[in-house]
Amino acid sequence: MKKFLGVAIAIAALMVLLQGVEDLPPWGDPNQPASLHVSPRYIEKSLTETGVPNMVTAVLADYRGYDTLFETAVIFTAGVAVLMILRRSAP
Amino acid sequence: MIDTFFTHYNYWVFAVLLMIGLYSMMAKNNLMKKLIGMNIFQWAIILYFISIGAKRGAQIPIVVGAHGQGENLAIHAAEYINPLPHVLMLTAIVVGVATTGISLALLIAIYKQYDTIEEDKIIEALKK
Amino acid sequence: MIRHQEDIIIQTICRMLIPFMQVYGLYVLAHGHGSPGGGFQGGCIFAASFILMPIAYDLDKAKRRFTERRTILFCSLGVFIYAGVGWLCLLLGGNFLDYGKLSAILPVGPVMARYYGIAVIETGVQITVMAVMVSIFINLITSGRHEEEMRNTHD
Amino acid sequence: METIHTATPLLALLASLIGAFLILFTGGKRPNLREFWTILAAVTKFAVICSMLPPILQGKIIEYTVIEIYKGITLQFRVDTFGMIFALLASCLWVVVSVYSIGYMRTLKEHAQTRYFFCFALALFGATGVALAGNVFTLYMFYEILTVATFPLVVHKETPEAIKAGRKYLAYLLTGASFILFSMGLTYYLTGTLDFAPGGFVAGHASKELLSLLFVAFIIGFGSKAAIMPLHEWLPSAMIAPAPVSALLHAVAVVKAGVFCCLRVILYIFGPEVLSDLGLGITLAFVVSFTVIFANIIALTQDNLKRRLAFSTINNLSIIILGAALLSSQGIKGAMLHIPFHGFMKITLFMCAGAIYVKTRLENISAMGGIGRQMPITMAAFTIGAAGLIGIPPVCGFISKWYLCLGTLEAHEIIFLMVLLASALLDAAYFFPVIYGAFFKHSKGIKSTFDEAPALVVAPIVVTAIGTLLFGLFPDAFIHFFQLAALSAQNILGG
Amino acid sequence: MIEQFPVLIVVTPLILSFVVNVAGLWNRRLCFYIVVVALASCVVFSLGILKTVLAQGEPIRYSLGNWQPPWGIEYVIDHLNALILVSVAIVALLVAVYAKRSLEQEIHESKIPQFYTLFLLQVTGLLGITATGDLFNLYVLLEIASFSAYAVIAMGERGADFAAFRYVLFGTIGACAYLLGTGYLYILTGSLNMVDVAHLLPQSFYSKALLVGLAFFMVGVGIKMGIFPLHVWLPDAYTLAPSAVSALLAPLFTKVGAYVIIRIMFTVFDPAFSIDLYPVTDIVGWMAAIGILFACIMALAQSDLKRMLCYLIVAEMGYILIGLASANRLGLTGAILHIVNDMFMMACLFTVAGAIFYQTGTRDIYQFRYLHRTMPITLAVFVVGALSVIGVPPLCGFFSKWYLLLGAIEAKQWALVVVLLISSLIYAVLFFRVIERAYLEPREDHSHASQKGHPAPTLDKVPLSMLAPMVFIAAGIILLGIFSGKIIAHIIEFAIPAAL
Repeated sequence: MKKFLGVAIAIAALMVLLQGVEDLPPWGDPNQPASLHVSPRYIEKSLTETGVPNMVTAVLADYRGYDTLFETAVIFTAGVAVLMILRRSAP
Repeated sequence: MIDTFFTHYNYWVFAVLLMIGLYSMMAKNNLMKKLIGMNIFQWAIILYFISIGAKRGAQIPIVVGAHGQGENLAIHAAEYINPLPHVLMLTAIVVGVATTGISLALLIAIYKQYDTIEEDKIIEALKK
Repeated sequence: MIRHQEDIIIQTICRMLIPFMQVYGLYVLAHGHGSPGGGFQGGCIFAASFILMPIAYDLDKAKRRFTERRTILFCSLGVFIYAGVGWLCLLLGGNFLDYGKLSAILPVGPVMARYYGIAVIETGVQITVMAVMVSIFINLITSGRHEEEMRNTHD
Repeated sequence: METIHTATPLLALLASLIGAFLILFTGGKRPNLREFWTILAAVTKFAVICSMLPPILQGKIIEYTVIEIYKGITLQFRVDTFGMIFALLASCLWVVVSVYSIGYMRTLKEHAQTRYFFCFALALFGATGVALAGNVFTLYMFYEILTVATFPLVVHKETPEAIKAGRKYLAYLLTGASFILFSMGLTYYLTGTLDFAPGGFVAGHASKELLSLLFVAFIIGFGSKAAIMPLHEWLPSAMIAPAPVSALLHAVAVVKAGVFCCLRVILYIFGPEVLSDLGLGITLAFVVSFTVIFANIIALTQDNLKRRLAFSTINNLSIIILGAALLSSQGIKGAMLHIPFHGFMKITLFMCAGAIYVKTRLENISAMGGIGRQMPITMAAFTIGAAGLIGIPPVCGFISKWYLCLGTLEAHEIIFLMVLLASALLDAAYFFPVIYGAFFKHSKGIKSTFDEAPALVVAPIVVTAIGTLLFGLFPDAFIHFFQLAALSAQNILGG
Repeated sequence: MIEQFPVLIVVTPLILSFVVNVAGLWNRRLCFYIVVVALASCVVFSLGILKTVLAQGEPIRYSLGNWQPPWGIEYVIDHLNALILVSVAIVALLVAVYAKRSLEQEIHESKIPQFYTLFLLQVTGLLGITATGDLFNLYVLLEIASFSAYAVIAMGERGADFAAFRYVLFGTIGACAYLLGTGYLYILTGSLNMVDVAHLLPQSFYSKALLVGLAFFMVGVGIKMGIFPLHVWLPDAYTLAPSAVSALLAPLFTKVGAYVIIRIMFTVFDPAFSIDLYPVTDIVGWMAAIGILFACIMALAQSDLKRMLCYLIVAEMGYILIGLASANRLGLTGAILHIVNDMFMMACLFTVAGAIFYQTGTRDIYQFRYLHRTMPITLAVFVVGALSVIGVPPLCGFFSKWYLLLGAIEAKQWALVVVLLISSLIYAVLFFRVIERAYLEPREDHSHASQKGHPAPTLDKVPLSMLAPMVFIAAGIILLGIFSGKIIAHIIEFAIPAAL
């Protein structure tokens, strides 16, 4: 029963997903909006603006550094969470 | 839908993976399998994002041999793939790892309490 | 629970391996600017070296190097460094995380100030990632009961 | 007519609100201080409201806007002649009832007296708010406060029946409240305002059908409190409450508030023109006249005195609405007069019933034979009140009923005249047995020697009984009910 | 300094959470005070922000790292965020004070520092979600909030860890769905900044992909806020969690989710899309109607006070959705007002549930007899909250309900009107059931019944640090009710998108 339900929902959701597919740009298309709107600045300017050749690092740690701060906070949260869930002090 | 398959197959792959994950999260009885399904689910999305970043005929987003003094060489956006999805996915990966860590911890706690990670058994145990 | 078994091969290999792994972790961190790499990757590699220790030897040996207090301390320290840099930029009159302002205290221009700022925060990230990975690992394998585990490994 | 902006209405409300909390914080440790607060609050309130009387009588309007909630919706008090009638009635009778209930509660050593007095003051707060409200929104707010504050009083005895009665009370009144909420929202959506206007303000804002729907929703909502059949069920079962509470429920605050709101709807939201266009006035009149007759017939069958009085209340409330529904000036005047007059008479009767209970623990009429010899004062008062309800001059009930009858004639609806007369006959039919039995029968357990209830209980009864007589002889005495009613009728039909 | 408040309000609790974690190693008693300091400063910052927004009348835009949007991340704080920020900060502070003693009873004291760390991270996440103007940043903050929620919920009574695990599964689906929605918007517009996206979207309004993206957003946030068909995890998780935790999560997390939905429907996708182009609002409305009725009936079936309240949350979420569904100024006013009111009402009720559990050790409403003798203040607070939820004026719950009603009427959604009225009746049944049990003592004879076996009337034995926040919250409910007019006129009026 549960399995059939699972299959049904999965298929339905798959259909929904695939509905949208043909409106999305084809794979590797250099002219898709994602590659044209924001990212060019990262690619062209990051070296001159931050001096970091590795654009990923530049974007990660500088343009979107705030995300990364919270990303680190996520790791920290996970550490504390595991400590809190599992840690039993000595009897 | 089908005619666009060969130009859009990355979306198909991600969608199928996503649904595999979803199915195993819903239908499996073993919490560990649910957890694995959850991971598949996350990684499908990561795959999707990475595939956004792809650009035909472009290289990885690292300027070669320009360490420090890159002000004077010209860079064209078309030559490098889009770094933003990679950045986002670094975050998403970290989040995924954290989720896995927490849910493993919970699994251990559950196992220590009920001596099983089969969902129905646990629910029975909770009933009484 | 980890049985305490003597295996000369594994122990020797690990003794040789661990320092190199740690150096490599530092390299990945330091070279994150010019090549794939950075705090997260470096941190994971670094953590792996510590994780090898309880695998090869036993837990308390690892714990002696990496006590829980120290773990918690490092967890917080890393993120604190990161956020602290942000605060520093704030105090130097810029927006939060505006590394450019660091040029006021660093002997370089704003662009290179960003370069070094990134380096600093990557270090912070590395510390946190390493500490958290180790602590999660230790808590998972001992399911949170370090002391008993260590007692078991003694006898 | 000119408008005075002053905070006096707010003061009148705060009097009882602050009083309530003083009572609460004083608590059961110091009962005397607590009841002092009650009396003080009651008297202050009455004084404040009386102070507003002269300008009102000169045709002015006292207005005070507390805060604007939204465009066109304000928390606003607007004291006009009609509101004044109800405000005066409530505050004046509160003084009497609080004296009475002190005597009653103390003699019976009731439990949770602090809660009782607290909720009593809170209920009065709500009732006065209803009286002074300047628009439907404010009206609804205080209406709800009144509803909730009365619940603890209804369940005061905390016996299973009491709790059941309380549930019934809430079920009926909250359902009604949601009807009101709906129709209020609809009104605001249609007209964009909620302020009362003599002669109504909805005219021409919507189609006939929608207006009729609105009217029905309103009447169902407020009718649940005014105990129009078939929404009356909660009232008789609420009789389980202590006598002063029944007095409050019936004579002073609750059901009167319901009727008051119905009249507000009929006369100040819709107005005679709209209603006569829609032909709803006569329809409503027929509905309520059914209640008038039927309630009295049921009353005949009741042996429990308080239940019988309850049905008589239902009958009188419907008579009031009937008078308003006739949409004729005399009818409106009569209806507005009947609100305070019926209040006085009915409170007398209930306090008599309470006094009998305090003294002899009797509730059934059949067991009260000869009570008149034991408690002559009480039963004399009872007789006066009953006579008034039947409509025998010179008791005040006669006046209001007279104008109601004139109203039917003015509206050329002889059938309703018949209804009124029939109901008067039925009144007689169920009141005289009580009086007759009280004076000329004998039943065991009743002493034939003089043995009255405590003074604190009897004194209020005497006061109200005399009041009924006075209002019958001089309907415009002291607080000018007559003039107020005449003025408001004139505003509605003239304005 | 005041122009730095938007970031300070988020970063201060973050940094202090690390400090708490370390300070816990040396001195556990210190943690609590650090938390209070952090949250108090948050309140100050939020008030400052609100003041600035009201003063300048247009959104504050704070670009982090001084990178202009859309390249950098920016905080956009308009009247809506400011309002939510203030209320989140205030409720969080009150609950933190409340939490101290109830934790000492329910959580092993060696875990207190970690708990406070997670508590602060939770608040950080919620405040960040409210403040940020960047879709992906919102995702990260959402995850922080969720993680801390998972961990603290797992600290609850028996079965909490399993509930937490299910929460992890559902929450991850939700977060991933949200991320996917972000991905769809990103691939269609190439931007992650909400304002920027909102500008770019209209060119692709007619693509099916966008609709799929919106669906994913809805599902994702819907799971996090526990909208009806996706609420499965909520009752267990919030019931079994420690009372302080549910007192923090239940009011805040779900409401912030509601805020996110409003953001997405009316800021990112502009109203033209969500209302005219596709029947999004109608679907939402029907979900809400069914959800409310379902949740009300489920709540009626519960005997555990906390679980009943949990179903109440689901219903309240439905209320907010009704406001969105009616899709006009009045309805949206109601929705926004209800978010704020509901924070306070739920905080009130859950803290009361916690306090009763603290003193009597039970949450079963059939055991509440004679409670008014032993904890009068708590019950008074409960009555205020209950009446407000039922919608008795002049308490705040009535006003939001009133605007929702007006909105539904104006939108001619008669079904929603009926649901609103019926549900408030069911609420009345729900709460008077409890109030009756707590206040009335069935007795045979009315007069001065025998006092034997009844506890003597006393004041609450609940510590002051728990009572005071409850009383403050109750006062807040009353004040919100009285001043709702001002709040609407000065804040919410500007918070509603002009297109409506």
